[in-house]
Amino acid sequence: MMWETAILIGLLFGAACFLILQASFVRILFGFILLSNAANLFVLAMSGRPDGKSAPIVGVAGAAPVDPLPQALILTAIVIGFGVIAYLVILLYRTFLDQRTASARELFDPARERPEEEQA
Amino acid sequence: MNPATLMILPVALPLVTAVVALMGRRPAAWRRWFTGGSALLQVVVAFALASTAWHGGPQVLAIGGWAAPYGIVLVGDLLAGIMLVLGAVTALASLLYGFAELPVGDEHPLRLPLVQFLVTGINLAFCTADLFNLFVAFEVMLISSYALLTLEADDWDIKQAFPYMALNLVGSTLFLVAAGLAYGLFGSLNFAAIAERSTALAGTPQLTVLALLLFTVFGMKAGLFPLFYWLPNSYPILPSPVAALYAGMLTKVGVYVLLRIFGQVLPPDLPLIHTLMMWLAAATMIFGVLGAVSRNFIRGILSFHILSQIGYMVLAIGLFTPYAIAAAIFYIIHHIIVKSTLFMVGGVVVVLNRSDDLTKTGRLWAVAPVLGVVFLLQALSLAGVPPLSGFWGKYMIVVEGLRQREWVLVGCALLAGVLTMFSMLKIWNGPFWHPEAAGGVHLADARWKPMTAVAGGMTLLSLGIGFGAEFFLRVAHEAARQVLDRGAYVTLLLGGGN
Amino acid sequence: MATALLIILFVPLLGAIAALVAGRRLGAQTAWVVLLAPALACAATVWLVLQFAPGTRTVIEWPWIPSLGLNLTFVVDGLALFFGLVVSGVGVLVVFYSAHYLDHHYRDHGRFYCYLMLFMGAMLGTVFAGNLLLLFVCWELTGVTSFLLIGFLHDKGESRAGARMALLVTGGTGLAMLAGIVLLGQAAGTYELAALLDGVAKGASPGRLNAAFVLIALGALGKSAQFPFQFWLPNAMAAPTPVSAYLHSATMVKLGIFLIARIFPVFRETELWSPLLVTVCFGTMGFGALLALMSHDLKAILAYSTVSQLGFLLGYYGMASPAGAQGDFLHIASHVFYKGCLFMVVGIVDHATGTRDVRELGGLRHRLPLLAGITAVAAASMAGLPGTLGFISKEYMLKEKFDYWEGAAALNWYPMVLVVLASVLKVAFSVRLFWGVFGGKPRPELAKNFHAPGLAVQLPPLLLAGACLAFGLFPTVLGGALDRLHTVGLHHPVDLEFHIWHGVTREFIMSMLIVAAGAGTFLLLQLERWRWARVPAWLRFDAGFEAAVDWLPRGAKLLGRGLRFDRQFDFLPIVLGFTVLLLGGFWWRHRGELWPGLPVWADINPLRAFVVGLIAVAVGMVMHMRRWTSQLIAVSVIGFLVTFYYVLFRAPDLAMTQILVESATLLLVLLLLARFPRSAELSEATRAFPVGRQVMNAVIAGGMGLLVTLGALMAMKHKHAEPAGSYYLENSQPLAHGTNAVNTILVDFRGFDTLLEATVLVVACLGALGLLMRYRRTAEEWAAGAMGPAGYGLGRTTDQKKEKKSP
Amino acid sequence: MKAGQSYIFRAVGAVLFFLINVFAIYLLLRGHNLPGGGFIGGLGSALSLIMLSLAFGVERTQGILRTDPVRVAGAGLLLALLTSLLPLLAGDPFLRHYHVVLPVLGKIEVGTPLLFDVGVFLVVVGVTAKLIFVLARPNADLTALAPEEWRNYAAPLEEPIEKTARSESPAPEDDVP
Repeated sequence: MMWETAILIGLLFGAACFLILQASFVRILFGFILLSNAANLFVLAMSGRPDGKSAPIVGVAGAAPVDPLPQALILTAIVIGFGVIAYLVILLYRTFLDQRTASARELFDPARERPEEEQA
Repeated sequence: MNPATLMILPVALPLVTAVVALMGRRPAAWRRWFTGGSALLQVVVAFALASTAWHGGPQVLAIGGWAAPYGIVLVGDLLAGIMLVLGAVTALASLLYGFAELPVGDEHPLRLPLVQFLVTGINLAFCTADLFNLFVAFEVMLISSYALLTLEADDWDIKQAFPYMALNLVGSTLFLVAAGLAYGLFGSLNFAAIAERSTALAGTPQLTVLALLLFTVFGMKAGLFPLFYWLPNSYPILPSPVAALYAGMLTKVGVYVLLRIFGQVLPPDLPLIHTLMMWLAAATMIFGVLGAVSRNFIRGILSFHILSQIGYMVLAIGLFTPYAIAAAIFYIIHHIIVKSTLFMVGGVVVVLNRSDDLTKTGRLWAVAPVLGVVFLLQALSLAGVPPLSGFWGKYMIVVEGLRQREWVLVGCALLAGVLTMFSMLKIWNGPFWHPEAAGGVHLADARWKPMTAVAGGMTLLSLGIGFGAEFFLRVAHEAARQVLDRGAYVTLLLGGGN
Repeated sequence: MATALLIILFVPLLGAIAALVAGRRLGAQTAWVVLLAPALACAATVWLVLQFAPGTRTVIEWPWIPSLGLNLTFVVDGLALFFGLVVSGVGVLVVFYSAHYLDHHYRDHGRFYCYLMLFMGAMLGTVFAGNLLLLFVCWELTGVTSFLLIGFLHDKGESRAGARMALLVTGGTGLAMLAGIVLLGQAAGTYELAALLDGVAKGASPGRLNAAFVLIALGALGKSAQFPFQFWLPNAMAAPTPVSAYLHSATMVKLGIFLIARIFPVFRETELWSPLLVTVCFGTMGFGALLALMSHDLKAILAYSTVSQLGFLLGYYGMASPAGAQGDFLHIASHVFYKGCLFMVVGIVDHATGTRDVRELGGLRHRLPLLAGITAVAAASMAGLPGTLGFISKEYMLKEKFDYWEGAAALNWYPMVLVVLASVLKVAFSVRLFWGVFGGKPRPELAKNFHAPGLAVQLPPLLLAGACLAFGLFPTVLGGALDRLHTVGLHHPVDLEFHIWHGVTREFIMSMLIVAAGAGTFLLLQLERWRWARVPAWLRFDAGFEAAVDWLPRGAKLLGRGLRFDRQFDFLPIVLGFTVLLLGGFWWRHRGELWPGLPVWADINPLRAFVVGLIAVAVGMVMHMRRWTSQLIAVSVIGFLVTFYYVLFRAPDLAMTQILVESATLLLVLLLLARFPRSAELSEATRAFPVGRQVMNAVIAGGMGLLVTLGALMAMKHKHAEPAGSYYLENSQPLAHGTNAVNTILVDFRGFDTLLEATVLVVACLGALGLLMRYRRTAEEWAAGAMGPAGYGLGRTTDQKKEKKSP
Repeated sequence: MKAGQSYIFRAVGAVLFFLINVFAIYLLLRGHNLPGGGFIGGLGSALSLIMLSLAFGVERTQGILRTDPVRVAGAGLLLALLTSLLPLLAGDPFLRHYHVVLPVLGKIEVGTPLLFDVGVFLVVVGVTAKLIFVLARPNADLTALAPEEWRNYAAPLEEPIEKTARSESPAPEDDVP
């Protein structure tokens, strides 16, 4: 068991969750960036202990290579995560321009309804 | 070409269509013909696959020729076939409805490509037999759904995109963790391999941990209480053709995956999960319908109803007998058609009354009786009035619930039926029966006729499901049998010797 | 026989279609086309009655949904034929009546007759159904079609409310009935009535049968407007009068009675049968009669008297001995005749004078002599005066009550007392009905709006009143006819004999006493001038129901507020908190098995532990820092340290990808931050959540982190011995022609994932591009208000083009 | 991003652009056997474009590129997709790869996986470049999408988000139904 890796994953996960629970959109964005890192590390941990093994390039004499599948999965996940984060960045940009706030708490403040609703 | 090779078409066709439509850049008539033709072809292909699975049993396509459990395989069993047919039909209908709603010149240039990307993700989720590939399929589906959600949003609608995205991002992350966990525990991501290897783990807590995690993830996609929060406020901001597709398909993908994972992939003896499913389903039913009751505009009411109806399907899955699974499948068949039609009707109401606020709409029963009939039939079907399609699924759930002596759950299901009726009456007494419409009735806006025609076509389909329930029930029973036959599934994918 | 049955069932449907087609051109004259349908159905029913051998049961079956045990099974027996006659026969009269009643003041004649015919079809389906599920299907259809009929005049709020109330009550109780039917079906193993009537359910567990009976009875009580559901019937009177005459006197409300008669042989022996029906229904009888007496609206009087009479008819089956009932058809027929007649009369009066309030009417006997005569006969029948069918019925009823009282059980006096009480009241309001409309001084204010009804419209009530009188004078004719319809299992196998004169029996004395007391009551109240304004709300229940219905959305809104449906910044804590509770709770319950043990120092790789320490510091910095750019740097530091971690895990591809992705993300976020004004960053602290919320956040986040750590440890501990990865290592070169196993997986073994992930990237980009332009609401969409749906394409096609071109 | 002020920076930028791209393509080509591949190469190439835009300004860079990066990404996706669909013509399953050994430069194995990887490369380049460009433009006081792109990525009734949102000041005549 790789305690340090497990703790790292938990640490990142916990920190990311704490950040996404904040009011500030920028912190939330950072939270999601960390969250995707944490999940990737979780998958990586499933490839087993790397100690004494080599990278998964075959055909080279030497130590046994590590399990390549989690690495491939993570690569996919990293790229997907990048796409999603990029979308989120632009969504926040748009939200800021439309609603003039960078705080989720203010954005969803019940007192801040549509202008027409106040009239009605 | 052998049928298994065709299995790629439900995924490849929309993908190619999307890319070609994207390269076409601007909306144009040819793009509509092309996409519509492709959607029609997808319907044909889906029917062909479903019929192959119905007559010849499940089909397997090993992508790239790499057989399970190492490569990604697509499995076309009857359940997948049914879902593909439903998806293709709903997509075609919403496409045609969209064509009727907007002239080419006003169309958003990205809408058609994104819808096709969304269909790609949905279809892949139905076919795939690999956990990580399912994750990727979900991502394709979700990112397209974010994109479509915000595509035509205005400055206030955009608010709703963030919660939708945030919750689904959390769900995706948990899914990735679950996929990793599954790889750790089973050393494979293939459904059949997991099915085979998890049998040895049956009853161990680590298996239940994985099952709970997967349940959370798919429960969120399906829209179970209390994970459904992303849905009811975000769907109303969608344009009605897209909303019809979302309402029909997106949550049902979650239900489908719950069915697939807990019916076929994981061992059946997970009593904790089944109990959890049933009670959360009951809560979903009641809270969903109460949410609908509390809303005062059609899209809001209908959005909450999606959730409430999800409760029925998940309740059926939780009851977990072949009969109940068949009920769930039948319910899905019914629900997808009915729900998307109702959203379409909502769109027509908006076109006619210039609003779908119940206090501002009216007079439609007098001037547009066809629309009224369409709504009435589908609303009553949703509420479970016999002999419309919604009744049979509810009936089967009640039968199974009573057989298992789940009195409270059956009571909840029946109560939710009454409340559904109530909220549908709320809509009926607004746009249809109310004598005044604040925004007037814009019958001159000719778009409502073709839009109603599409909704009417869907209604005919739904009537067919209701009156021809025998056929659909047989299909559902066979699909349920195929799903629950884990041994055959493992043999099919991994071969007998493995 | 099957042909006749098909005619009976399908002709109404054809009539409905014909009504729609004809309605456009013919308007008020549509009725004459439609009239054919009930006439044909009635003729076919009569033919069936003549064909069928008394005391037999014929079953006709077509398959429909056999896998649910539901077939199109129809039963032709006395009960079905009796009700079939009532439905189709009154149907003919009602359509004829409507042809004159619904003149050109009304709209949508085609739709009206369409609903009416659909309703009739559903009714006929229900009464002939030979399968309980089929019966339920048709039962619900009667509810839906009656909803449309009651709400026919939907421009009026009371019509909409009445229709909604009727549908919710009958539909809701119908669902209870469904549960009961399913329970019965599970106990008996079939839904087929023929088998059920022959007693296949006899051996089932009594608990299940009792439950099934109570649930089914709920359906019947709801449909027949029994306590506590009686309130929907008076409100359903918002419908046009022909509808009231048809649905609310003769047919739909009788369905409950039909159902109880249908299941009589199945459930008579359950111990709840008698107590439930007798208590509730006779109670309703008295209650309804009281309310009828207290009402001033003619339709309300009739509606409550119907409630009362239905209570009697249902309770009647409750008292019947297991051997069977006897006079039920007599009572039902009598009620159909006089009540249908009176409803039609009320419609004519309403039409002629423009009011239905008894207090405003009076002295019409000179203007409407024929109608006065009709009413006199029908009201006499309702009051049970000698010479009318009502008298025969009442005599018979009293006799049975006396017989019942002589039985041993404790509550046997109860029906007698309530029947007498209700009968007294019935006499009183019958007299009032007649006297209030036709008696007394003529009212000049009525003359203003008065327009005389034609003779034709008075024909149907005349026929019904004539029936009351004729059968009252020659009861043996009716007795013979009803005898022909006696039903196995439901009726005593003895001949019915009705006589006009039994001699001075105790029933006769009682009957006379009732008439006297009723007349006395009427006189007393007449002297008191009926001084109350209306039936008190607490007796009517409908106000309560409407209040509940109004309150429901508000309550739901409150609940939604409690559940945070619209508080978006509570969504994430709810979902994450639920996950933590679910998984944490499970972990805690199985902590013995899932406890990972304590770390062993030898297990921990110092280099990795060092990197973990660095990352922890960086995480602390992210948490602690205030400036966004410094936080971003800390986040990037974490990203680069994770890259290093990948290197330690022997993942060069990952490390390269991570570092490049990290750079691109850094750049994107920097560009984003550059667009936020400084004020947004400065005000962040003031917008942060309060301490309590932050503590909750920390607990949720900590729980999540802990759970993930434990999950990772669990997975490492229970790692599968043969992961699929080794396959790729072995076959990367021989099969996929590449030495980089990760890349061969990506482009070949699992190339499909990669294709789709490229798709995700493209879609993300498209989505981002879609975000960069904002939908601009049109003027019309602004006008649509707060809920105005943007993107629905309102007015895009019309004024918008011009507006766009002009600037 | 404003255009780099320094001439030297621009000159160096051009050279660096060339070098980075060569390296990126090298990473792409060797990916099948050594660490590298379509993603890594694509991201590298995209970063080179970013650098170019640092040196010359976003508008200029977009002008130099001539094509819209989204079309590059679309073409890449289409390439990968067609490569995967090709085997269907031969009756083989989707995404079956074929390999040929070329007798040049020793024995180089070339196969359809390379085409697939090139597709991925193009997707990554296109998407990343476009995302960076649209966020960089507002920082240069431009609308995120160039006006000539509006019709490609927005419906006729949409306006750039950089314009002040209308709902904050609804025109009075709009309230008249």
